[in-house]
Amino acid sequence: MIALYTLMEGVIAFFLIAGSIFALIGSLGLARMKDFYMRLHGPSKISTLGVGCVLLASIAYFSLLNGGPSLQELLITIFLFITAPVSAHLLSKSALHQKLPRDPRTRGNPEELQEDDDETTLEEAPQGSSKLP
Amino acid sequence: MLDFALKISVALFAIAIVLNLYRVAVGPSLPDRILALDTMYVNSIALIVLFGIWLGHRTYFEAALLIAMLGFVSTVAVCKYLLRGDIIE
Amino acid sequence: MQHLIILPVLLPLLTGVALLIHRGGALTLRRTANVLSTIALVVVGVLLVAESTDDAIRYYAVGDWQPPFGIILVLDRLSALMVMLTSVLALGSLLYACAGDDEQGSNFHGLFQLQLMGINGAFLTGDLFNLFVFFEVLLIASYALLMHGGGKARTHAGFHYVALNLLGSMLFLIALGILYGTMGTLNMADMSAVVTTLDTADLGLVKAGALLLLIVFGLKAAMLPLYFWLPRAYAAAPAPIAALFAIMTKVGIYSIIRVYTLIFGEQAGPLANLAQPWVWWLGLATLALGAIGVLSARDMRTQVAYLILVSVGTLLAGIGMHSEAALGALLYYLIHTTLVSGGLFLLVDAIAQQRGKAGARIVQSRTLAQPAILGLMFFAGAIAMAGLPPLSGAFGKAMLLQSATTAQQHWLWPILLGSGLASLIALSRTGSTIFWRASGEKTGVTLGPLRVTGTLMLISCAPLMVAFAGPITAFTQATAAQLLDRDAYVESIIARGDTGGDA
Amino acid sequence: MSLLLIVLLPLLGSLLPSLSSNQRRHQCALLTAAMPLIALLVTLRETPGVIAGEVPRLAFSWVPALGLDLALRLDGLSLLFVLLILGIGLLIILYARHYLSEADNMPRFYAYLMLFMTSMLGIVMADNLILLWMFWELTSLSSFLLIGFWSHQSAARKGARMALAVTGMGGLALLAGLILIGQIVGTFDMQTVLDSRDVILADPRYLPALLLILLGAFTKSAQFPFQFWLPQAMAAPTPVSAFLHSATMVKAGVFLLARLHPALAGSQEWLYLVSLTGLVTMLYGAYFALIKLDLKTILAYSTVSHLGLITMLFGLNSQMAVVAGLFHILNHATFKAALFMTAGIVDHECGTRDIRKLKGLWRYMPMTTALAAITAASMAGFPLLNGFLSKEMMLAETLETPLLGGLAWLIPVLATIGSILAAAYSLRYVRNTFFDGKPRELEKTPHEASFPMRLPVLVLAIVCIIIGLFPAFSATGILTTAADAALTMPAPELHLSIWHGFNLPLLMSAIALIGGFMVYVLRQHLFTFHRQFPSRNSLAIFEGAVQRLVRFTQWGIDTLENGSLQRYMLWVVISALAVSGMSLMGIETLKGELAVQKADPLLIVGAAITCFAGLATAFLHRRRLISLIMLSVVGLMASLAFARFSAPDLALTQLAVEVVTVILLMLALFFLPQKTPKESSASRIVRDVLLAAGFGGVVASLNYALLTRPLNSISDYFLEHSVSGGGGHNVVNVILVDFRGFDTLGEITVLCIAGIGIYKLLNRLRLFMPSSDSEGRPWSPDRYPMILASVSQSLLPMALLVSVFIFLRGHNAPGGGFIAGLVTAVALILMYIAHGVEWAQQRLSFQYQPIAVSGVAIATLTGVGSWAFGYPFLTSAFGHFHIPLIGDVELATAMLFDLGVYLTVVGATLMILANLGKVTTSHRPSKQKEKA
Amino acid sequence: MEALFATTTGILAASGLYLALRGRTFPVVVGLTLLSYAVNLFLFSTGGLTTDGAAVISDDASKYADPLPQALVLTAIVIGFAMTAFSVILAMRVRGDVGSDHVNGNRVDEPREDKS
Repeated sequence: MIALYTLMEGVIAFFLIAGSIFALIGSLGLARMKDFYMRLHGPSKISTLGVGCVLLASIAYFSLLNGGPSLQELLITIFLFITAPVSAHLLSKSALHQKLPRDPRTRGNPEELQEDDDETTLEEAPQGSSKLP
Repeated sequence: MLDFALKISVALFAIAIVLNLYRVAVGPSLPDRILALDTMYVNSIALIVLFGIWLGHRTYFEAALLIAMLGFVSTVAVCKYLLRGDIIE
Repeated sequence: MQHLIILPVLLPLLTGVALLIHRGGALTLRRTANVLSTIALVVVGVLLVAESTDDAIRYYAVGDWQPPFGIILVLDRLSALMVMLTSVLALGSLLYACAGDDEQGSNFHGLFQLQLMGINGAFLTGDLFNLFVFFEVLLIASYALLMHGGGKARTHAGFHYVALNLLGSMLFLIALGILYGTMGTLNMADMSAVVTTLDTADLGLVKAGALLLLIVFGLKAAMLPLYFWLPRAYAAAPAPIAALFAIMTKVGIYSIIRVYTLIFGEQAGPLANLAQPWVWWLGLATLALGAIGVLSARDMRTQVAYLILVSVGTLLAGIGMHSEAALGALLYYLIHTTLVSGGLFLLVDAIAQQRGKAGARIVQSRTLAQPAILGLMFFAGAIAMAGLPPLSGAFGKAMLLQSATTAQQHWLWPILLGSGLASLIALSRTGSTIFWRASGEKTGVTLGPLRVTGTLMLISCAPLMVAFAGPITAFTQATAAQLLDRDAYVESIIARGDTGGDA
Repeated sequence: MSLLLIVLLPLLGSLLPSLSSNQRRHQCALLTAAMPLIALLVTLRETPGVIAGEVPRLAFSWVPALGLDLALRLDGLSLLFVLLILGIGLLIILYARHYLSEADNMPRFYAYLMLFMTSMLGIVMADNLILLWMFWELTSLSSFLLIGFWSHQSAARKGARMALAVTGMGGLALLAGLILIGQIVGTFDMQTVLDSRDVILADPRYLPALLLILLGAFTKSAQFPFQFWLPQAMAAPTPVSAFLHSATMVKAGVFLLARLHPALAGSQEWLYLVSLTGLVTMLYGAYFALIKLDLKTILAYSTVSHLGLITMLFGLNSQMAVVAGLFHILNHATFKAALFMTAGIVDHECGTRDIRKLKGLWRYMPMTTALAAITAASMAGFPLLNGFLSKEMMLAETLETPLLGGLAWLIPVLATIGSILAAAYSLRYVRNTFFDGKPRELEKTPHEASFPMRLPVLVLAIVCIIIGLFPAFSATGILTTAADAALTMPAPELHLSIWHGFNLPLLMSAIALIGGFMVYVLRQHLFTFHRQFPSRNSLAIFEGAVQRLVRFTQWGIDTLENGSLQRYMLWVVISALAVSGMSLMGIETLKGELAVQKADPLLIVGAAITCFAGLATAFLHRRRLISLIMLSVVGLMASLAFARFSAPDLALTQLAVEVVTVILLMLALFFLPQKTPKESSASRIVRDVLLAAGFGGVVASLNYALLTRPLNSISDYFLEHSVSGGGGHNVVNVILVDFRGFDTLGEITVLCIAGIGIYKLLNRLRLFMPSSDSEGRPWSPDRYPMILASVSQSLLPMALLVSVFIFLRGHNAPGGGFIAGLVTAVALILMYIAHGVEWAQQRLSFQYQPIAVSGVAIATLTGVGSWAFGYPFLTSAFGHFHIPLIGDVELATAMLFDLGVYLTVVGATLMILANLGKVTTSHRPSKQKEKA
Repeated sequence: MEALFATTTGILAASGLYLALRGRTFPVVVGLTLLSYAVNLFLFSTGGLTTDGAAVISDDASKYADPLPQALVLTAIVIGFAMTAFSVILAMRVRGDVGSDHVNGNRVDEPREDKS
């Protein structure tokens, strides 16, 4: 019985560590990558995974070590896994709409970006000055 | 062991959030900032869950739940703003 | 009838809710409902005043949670008086509004009632945070009503009004935080008891909180460096609303009186009467500035707004004089100035409607359609506001002058009398310009019966208050005595409140 | 009782004329005349008693707090004046009936006149200082109406305003003085005041009181240097002038001197102030009366001069002088009223009052000429007329005054000069008008006035003669009684007679008459002498002064209230900083005795992030969207902080509110400029930064001080009674819906009103609809991204489930109606975002306002419901039920209340957001137009 | 920890106030919102900072966070939200009526520094 507990503890701990590492990597990618299209990958995939792990850990923890199961973690997980892709999708849409500059190493060449590939460069943020509507 | 793991992961998540903040701050583009903000929401969910495990009760999970929902909504809203300007049309 | 005390809050709330549930609906129905409810409110006010005259201080524990834990509504002479005053003023301006101003925008009647609910709640509550809540209720309602009918000037003045009051609310919360964090209670009577037992280390903090509260109330009451929102907002507001707003500054005055006689009254040791010196000087300054404003006004609405400023200054100075006689005198003056200035707002609007494109501006214009009645009312209102006999203003001022101590006389007399003279000169100019310099044929517009009733009702309070000056002053003097006897107040609330009742 | 009649009948008379119309003028006049007539009869009935020495009085208590009683008296002094006022008043009514033209509104005129008469009677009969003051100011007001009666004339309006301003000022000063007297004596009762002269004279407040009262009196009776308003008041119709400037208005000032003489006189201050002012005024008035060209102006200045004479007499501390003064009041009233009426007749018949045009009118109006001659002679102090008697008494008194000590001889000399001038201008008035050749360039050929118009003059002239011939018989009685009232001790033995034998006063009178003749003959030199002074029009000067004052105040107000919100906020902030900073300085140590808890790294990181985000919000504010994103970071962090410090409810609420706020702000931002132009000057920015820093510092130190101090608060009570009394384990929620449910009721009311107010704001709002984003990119074509649409639709049920869950758990676990409401609202808003307004409208086809309002209604009615069980408003009752998966649920009235909260939140939030959305959508089509 | 908390509140309040003193409607609204966040934190903290208190009444729980300030802050948050909403819509209204989003109604094309 004790063994089971220690085992479970180990599993939970593993999930926690793994999750947090995933999340860290995701955020690191967000911070370090060259252009938006690369940065998008990190958070949308890995961070979600990381949080997923943590949620698994908490499910395990509460259901085994601390009272019965409950529906919050489950709901959270479902929410996250449904919504993350959507927000990623929308973000990329808006990025393409804004014709954010892309680093040459970024693969794929969507038509939204083709005509004015060279105009905008990394330096200038797309928040220039403009007339008030 | 569990406490140790908790501490580690809390620290890591904290670092992650700091990194997100960096991205929110420097941009350069709006989608970048929004993306970072979204990630920040996600990470804070994790933080709250960890906090709950540490305290050993679920009181705060509603908070996490709401962050999950509302964070999504606000991300969507901002993207809609960038795309269409008018959020509700 | 044990629930009488809460009726001034519930009655308008329920009426307002009923009126708001459907946006459309027959106009006459809404009007009658609103008027009837307001009349009922007047009745309730009279009953409350009658009940308060036995000098017992009653309270109503909402949710049956005894003080200091639950929220209570307190009925003493002052709160009863203010509630009745509000209802009378409301009735007058409502009658005026029913002549057509209410159609300018949507939901007028419901909002009007909710406004009343906020004001009455602020007057009745015995709990400091609850006071904040009711302040917000009456503020948001006033925002909405100020915007009633729309228009550039209103929007513009409205934004200033809203922004400044938002800042004020923030300060209110900070002050509340400080006071709760040091005293650990929110019930005013309880605070008044706790403040005597304060640890000396906390005195500075409590003082900060108390003075911040003074800033907040001063903002509401339009005290000198904080009055800036008033002239434009009042001049821009629709006439009936402006008339109703005449009570809004008095809410600030009331709060100052309540808090600084009850919580920081004589018993407060090092914190005793800490606001009065400030209020005294700032009040005099406000008075002087108001007089200047009255002279400077280019149109009648602004002039009345500055007249309100004058009265605010007078009241504040009266508070600063800090004596029973002064308190009684200023309460009499408060009743007079609230009703008459309200009536003047209505009157000025009525006049402006008959002057063609000149409107409210003080310039030569066409002859009025009804010079006789309008002139009579203007003459009476002007005399009353300028503080000349034989109308109520003179009595109030004379009593204030009498109640000044020799040291105060040197400041109060010249400024108060000077402001009176300034108002006299300004108003005589206005009157002669509007009624005597008029030329050309009359505009078709005439005053409907409702408008006449509403205006006349408020203006005629000036002679009435003279006729019944005896009983009224007796009441206000008794009120002043009751206010300064804070022990009785605390006794009657806390002594019974030790055991928290369960539901 | 009869006293009250005397005052009230004329007041009634002021109402009567309005009953009759402007057409039936006879009836109008009769109606008006009736009341004063009755009053006069009543007075006459009282007269014998009063002369016999009794003083009828009556008193009702009116305002004890003010020391004001409705107290009247009719002593000799009052009697003299009452008779004058009513008698001359009646003559004036008769005269005005024929003087006023068809164009004038006669009822109005009579109404004003009667009002004035009432207030005058009130002054002379008042037995209470405050009451006297009230009637005093009332005369100013009613005279304002009378002087401005011909309101179409600019001169009338200005003259009226000037008179009101001057006399009003005097009145206010008088009030101050009377209050001082009242405080010295301890009561405002007239008799007590009159009896306590010694107390008053001994009191240090005597001098200020005296000065203030004299200011009142002098302004009223046009004493130098306040004489300037009186000639300008001549713009009034002549009957008004005849009444105001002979018997009443200006006499009020000297009446006050007489009335308070027992209480105030006898001091050096009184002696010098009063008598010298009077002397100066007498000479000044006489001089200008000789110079002026307009008949009424001449008379006006002569009035000023005679009032000066009377004032001087009251000033000389001698019994006889007072008697002389009273006598002259009587005489002056008679002849001056008559003279004014003759001037009126001339004006009426010739159409001008310019003495240069008028000549030799005796041919046309012999009767009037005779009357004018008699009365003018009386004014000049010609023997056998009443003016002579009082003037001689005056001269006699001046000989005995101790005034000016060694230079005492100056007084009689100056007095004589005054009389010389008086004789001169009287002569000039008569000769230049009625004799001395033929009239030139008159509009109309003059003719004798109608008899009823001459009748009043005739009466007065006869009175002049009678008093002049038989003074002892006609005047002694009333004068003695009046003097008794005006003197502390019984009046001296008084033998009025024409002939006292050859003595110095007689010589002086003779000199006066002869000298007057000489001066008149040589007047041209005087005119040439006078021409070298620039002519000043006091009216223009006064108006100019007022204009300048007004312009100055306008400048002041405009510079102070420059319409800049920043400045207004600045003042609020500065005052807040001042008071709180000042109080903080009073604290010796900021830190309280509580031990400081140590901060763990996570907290530090959190705090750092929050501060950074906050600062970023401020400093990136010119790029609004970014600043908004930063704001939401702050919001997120705040809610995490609430969670960290064990306040889950707050965390939830803060989070939900923050998201809704951000969405709302973005919706609004779409219609506002995307960027703030750079317009604040560097200095301004520095100033604001400093202010903000100071404010932050104060807040932080207050916060720290509070955090480190122990607190024993009432909230232990809530912890104890939450389960037992409130039936819930989540104390916060129990407080919200039960302990302090009243707050929550107010709070949802606020929310509801906000929704409705916003609906009002959005109605008929014209919006600036950008067709492209801030970079000028056209908006992306697909309005509702497909994936989003489908996913959000699938999310809706889950969200609603969550909200129900939170709602039900609320009372025992974090959650509750408010948060649940926000969650629902957000979920529905997501529908709006994903599918657009039309789609949502079809499926959510209900109005939001009713929902919000009914929420408030439910909450309120829940509270009212507890009345049925005899409990106060909002008393709760509850019972527990178990629902699987959700847990122990408490079904309570509090639950119903919470439902109300829930509905209000949903309704109000959607009302705000959805209405906003609708507005924008309705504007979409018109976009191109707005761009063009 | 107290010092940390207080500093944060102070900084937030300062930033909010700075924004509230700007010359355009939108920053003013944002600033007041930020200020209200700060004030809420302040008000909340007057009950003291409890790091691991129980949120709900239970027998095994030892210490609780002071519930009263929480309730007050909840009310304050809601009222603040209502006020923010109203003021921001009012800001739109100003833009619509006055034609500029300057708080004093100055036209946009003449960016003038109003003296104060």
